[in-house]
Amino acid sequence: MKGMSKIVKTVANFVYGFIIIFGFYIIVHGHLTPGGGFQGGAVVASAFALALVSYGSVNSQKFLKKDIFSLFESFGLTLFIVLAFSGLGITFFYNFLANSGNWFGDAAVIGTNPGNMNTGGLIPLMNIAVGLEVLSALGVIVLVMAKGAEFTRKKENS
Amino acid sequence: MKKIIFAVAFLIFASFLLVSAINMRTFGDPAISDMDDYFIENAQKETGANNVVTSIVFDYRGFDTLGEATVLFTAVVGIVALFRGVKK
Amino acid sequence: MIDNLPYIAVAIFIGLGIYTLMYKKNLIKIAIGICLIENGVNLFLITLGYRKGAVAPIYTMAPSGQSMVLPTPQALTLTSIVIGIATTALILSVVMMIYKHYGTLDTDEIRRLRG
Amino acid sequence: MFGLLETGSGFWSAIIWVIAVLVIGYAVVYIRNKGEDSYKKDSEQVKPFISGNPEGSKEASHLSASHIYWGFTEALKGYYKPLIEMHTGNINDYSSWIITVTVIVLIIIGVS
Amino acid sequence: MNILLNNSPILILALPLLAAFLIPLISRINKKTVGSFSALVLAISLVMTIFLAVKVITVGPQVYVFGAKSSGLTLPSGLSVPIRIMFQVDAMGIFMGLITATVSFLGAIYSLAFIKNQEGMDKFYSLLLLLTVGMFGMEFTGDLFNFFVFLEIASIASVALIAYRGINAGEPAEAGLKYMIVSSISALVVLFAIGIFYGEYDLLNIAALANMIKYSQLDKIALALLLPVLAMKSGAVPMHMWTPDAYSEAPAPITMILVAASQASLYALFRILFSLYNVSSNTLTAGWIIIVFGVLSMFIGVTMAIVQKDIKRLMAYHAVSQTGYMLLGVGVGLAVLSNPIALKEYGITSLEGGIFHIMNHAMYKGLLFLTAGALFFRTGTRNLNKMGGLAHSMKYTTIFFIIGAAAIAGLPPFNGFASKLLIYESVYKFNPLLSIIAMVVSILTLASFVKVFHSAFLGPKLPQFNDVREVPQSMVFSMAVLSCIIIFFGLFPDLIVDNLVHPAVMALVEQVKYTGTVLGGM
Repeated sequence: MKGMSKIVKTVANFVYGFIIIFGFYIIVHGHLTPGGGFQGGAVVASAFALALVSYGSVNSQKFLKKDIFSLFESFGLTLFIVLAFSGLGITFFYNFLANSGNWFGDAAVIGTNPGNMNTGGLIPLMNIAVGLEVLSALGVIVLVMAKGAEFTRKKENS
Repeated sequence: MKKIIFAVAFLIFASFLLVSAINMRTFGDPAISDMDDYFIENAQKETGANNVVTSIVFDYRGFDTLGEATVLFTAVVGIVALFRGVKK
Repeated sequence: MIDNLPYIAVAIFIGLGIYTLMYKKNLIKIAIGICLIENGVNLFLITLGYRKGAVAPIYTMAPSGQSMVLPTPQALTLTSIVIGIATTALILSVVMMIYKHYGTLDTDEIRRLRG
Repeated sequence: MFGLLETGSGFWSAIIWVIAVLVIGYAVVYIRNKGEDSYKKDSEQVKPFISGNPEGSKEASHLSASHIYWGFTEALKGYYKPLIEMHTGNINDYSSWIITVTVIVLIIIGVS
Repeated sequence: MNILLNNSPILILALPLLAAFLIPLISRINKKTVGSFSALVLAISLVMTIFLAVKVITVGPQVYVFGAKSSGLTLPSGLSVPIRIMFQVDAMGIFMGLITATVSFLGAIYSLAFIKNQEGMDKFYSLLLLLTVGMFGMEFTGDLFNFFVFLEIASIASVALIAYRGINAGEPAEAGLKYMIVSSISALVVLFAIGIFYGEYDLLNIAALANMIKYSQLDKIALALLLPVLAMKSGAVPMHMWTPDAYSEAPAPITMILVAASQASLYALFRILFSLYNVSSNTLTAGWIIIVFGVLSMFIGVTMAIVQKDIKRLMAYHAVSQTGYMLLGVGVGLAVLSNPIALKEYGITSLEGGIFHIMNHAMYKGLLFLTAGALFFRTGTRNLNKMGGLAHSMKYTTIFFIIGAAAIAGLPPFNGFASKLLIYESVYKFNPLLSIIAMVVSILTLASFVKVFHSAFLGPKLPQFNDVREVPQSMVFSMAVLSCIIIFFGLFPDLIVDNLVHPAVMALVEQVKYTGTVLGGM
């Protein structure tokens, strides 16, 4: 599809970064505040959708590459399942980092507390893995369907 | 003939939905909540995460989350395989 | 009656979705019907988990000493929402493929496989 | 015995069945060999006799799939016509059948 | 080695999953190795399934709790309900798991030649692995919501595989869309029923639910919602219309795996009826509903099959009619479940017949679909009117087709006869008319396969098929393995029935054993 007007492109340039930053904020604070990998990944993917709509599928191919996205998707999923495998000494999906004193290993204060970033064990890592997977998966879906929409438009015009 | 049967079936189903919705247990006070009370009390201690929903999603029911990510991956692979070779 | 308004909303969602599936002839509308049923089911799950006057089950800056809503339905709904996204995306892309080959979206004409 | 399947009323053993088939087949072949030997290969005897007409070519005599069991389907036309009309490849009908059967099962289980 | 054995229930499923995630990365390095890689992974998972089967049959049901401090810790201290997802593999689950592992491994081997050097081959194998994972999950899981998730994985993967050739032709996309719509409806209804259970008991574990269930009004509604949609997923008349479309348009190895996927839904139906609602529900009514589904499927399926011209469509209608046999056998067993004398007299036997028929059907129907795929691979058509005289040039395929057709028609000494005999004799004691209908359907099945054999293989060699050769080795290999399994099952049915089928039936009938593995107190 063709790009939209200059106003739209300017505003898109302006908010693009902010949306992505906000999405990653949601991803990394998934174990403290509402949100998590899926929600944050969806927010980031919405930024890609904005860029796609405002610049058009042909122009946006320059900076949104489908192969890169699918690579990230496989990487995120593999990281997720490897984290799940890593507890296999005890059981699959065993959260061996929680309350262990290592990374993300602090014990959370029971009851209402302002929240400590360094808690949760495997949960923040899994949040990041799932966030990567979701944002790249939704990006791939948007890109491929936008590319596939070309022939339907051709058929409509003819 | 067929259309009449389908219409009757649809009307019966819709009325059944409404009736059962009215006769459902009252909104807002779950009768039994053993499992969820366990989560609310012990999630912070066991997983160290403040967000109980996240600790359920990634720890207690983490396997569901793996399946869910797999569903998304499956859909993406299917869409890419469906649109393979489409020239833009 | 008025207490069960969310359940009635669920019933209306699912009924409308099934009506769309049974009587609408456009494939895009059928995809919308699937989404309607799915939203009804998600609303049903969330409704089951509500407790009167309770707060979200997150301890960060939570008002202390208040009861919390059941957290499991929220996790289940999150899962089913993502599954719904995947399903809808696949349905729409298959519909695009069908439009490419058949040149129509009418279910009365998309029936080369029958008998 | 090995290979013996109890079926509640009696038993079934494939081994015994195979042995029986072999024995009977041998008996049949034996009896057949005792028949008269005036039968000659590639002579006029083996030609099919189609009331004196010449035999058609093999390609022409091959029956294609849609003609097999023509009489069967013709005799059961009253049964097949509504059945094939039922299979409209229409997606709305697929969903409608599911809802209809669900309603029937709901009523049956509800009243029972 | 020990860690492998302890974690085998999850590794069977997690290794193909990991392989499916890695395949996009591998295909960047080398596209050619993808097929053999997935076949290798599926072979590993088949071997582990066999080990797990030996363990389950000898030791007893296996439980695997995800994320607990030990894999057997179903109940945390001081709590009466399980809170984590768990796999619960008993004799019935591992029986289905063996079918799934065998069929998917052979399908991958067959695909090596069938899907050779096509664009998007890596996607194909990735989806095949994911479909296998979904089926394994449906069969092993002990958690209702987890079952829903795996049901969605299996249906989405099978839709993508059915529509795999949709870029070239319209019909595969149409079949994929139809299957997608019906499976989405069924999955959503299943989720609604799960919500009903959750709202009533605040539980998601099947065993704990089976312990608590009291067949109230909401439980009746949930049963009435679950029963038809799962029967639809397994292709019961009058909700079978998706079956011919999907089976005929999918690639042949995928069709063979789709048969096993529909049987996974059938397994879920039996699990719901036997393990969740056992005698607490009104088993006579539920049993008669299943029997009616079965008889309709048998008769309408076979009569529709006789008039078909597309070979895979004909076989798909036969798949519907064979599903009817399983439903009939298990339905009779369910109807007499609350009546110990009748259960002991013929109920167990009819359950054995129905369950044994599942495995036999997976084997011979897979073989028949593979032969149909071989014909399509060489001739390029599925229309029986255009075929003829192929026995001259495709000898192995002809032999395999004869074996499969004899097995599906229930000719001794093949395996179809053994299970059908069990069904006939036990159902005759329940209701003679049903048994007579089953025999008539078997005769019609033979008739329609005689038609296929005559019009595809017999006759003079047609000029347009002069250059038709035998199919490559890998396709012949998978068909040969299936034929050997069929002949072995046919010659020694008692080994399978005594060692695999009878424990599976007992695992279904004895609800206490199922709940006891989770809640203790066996």
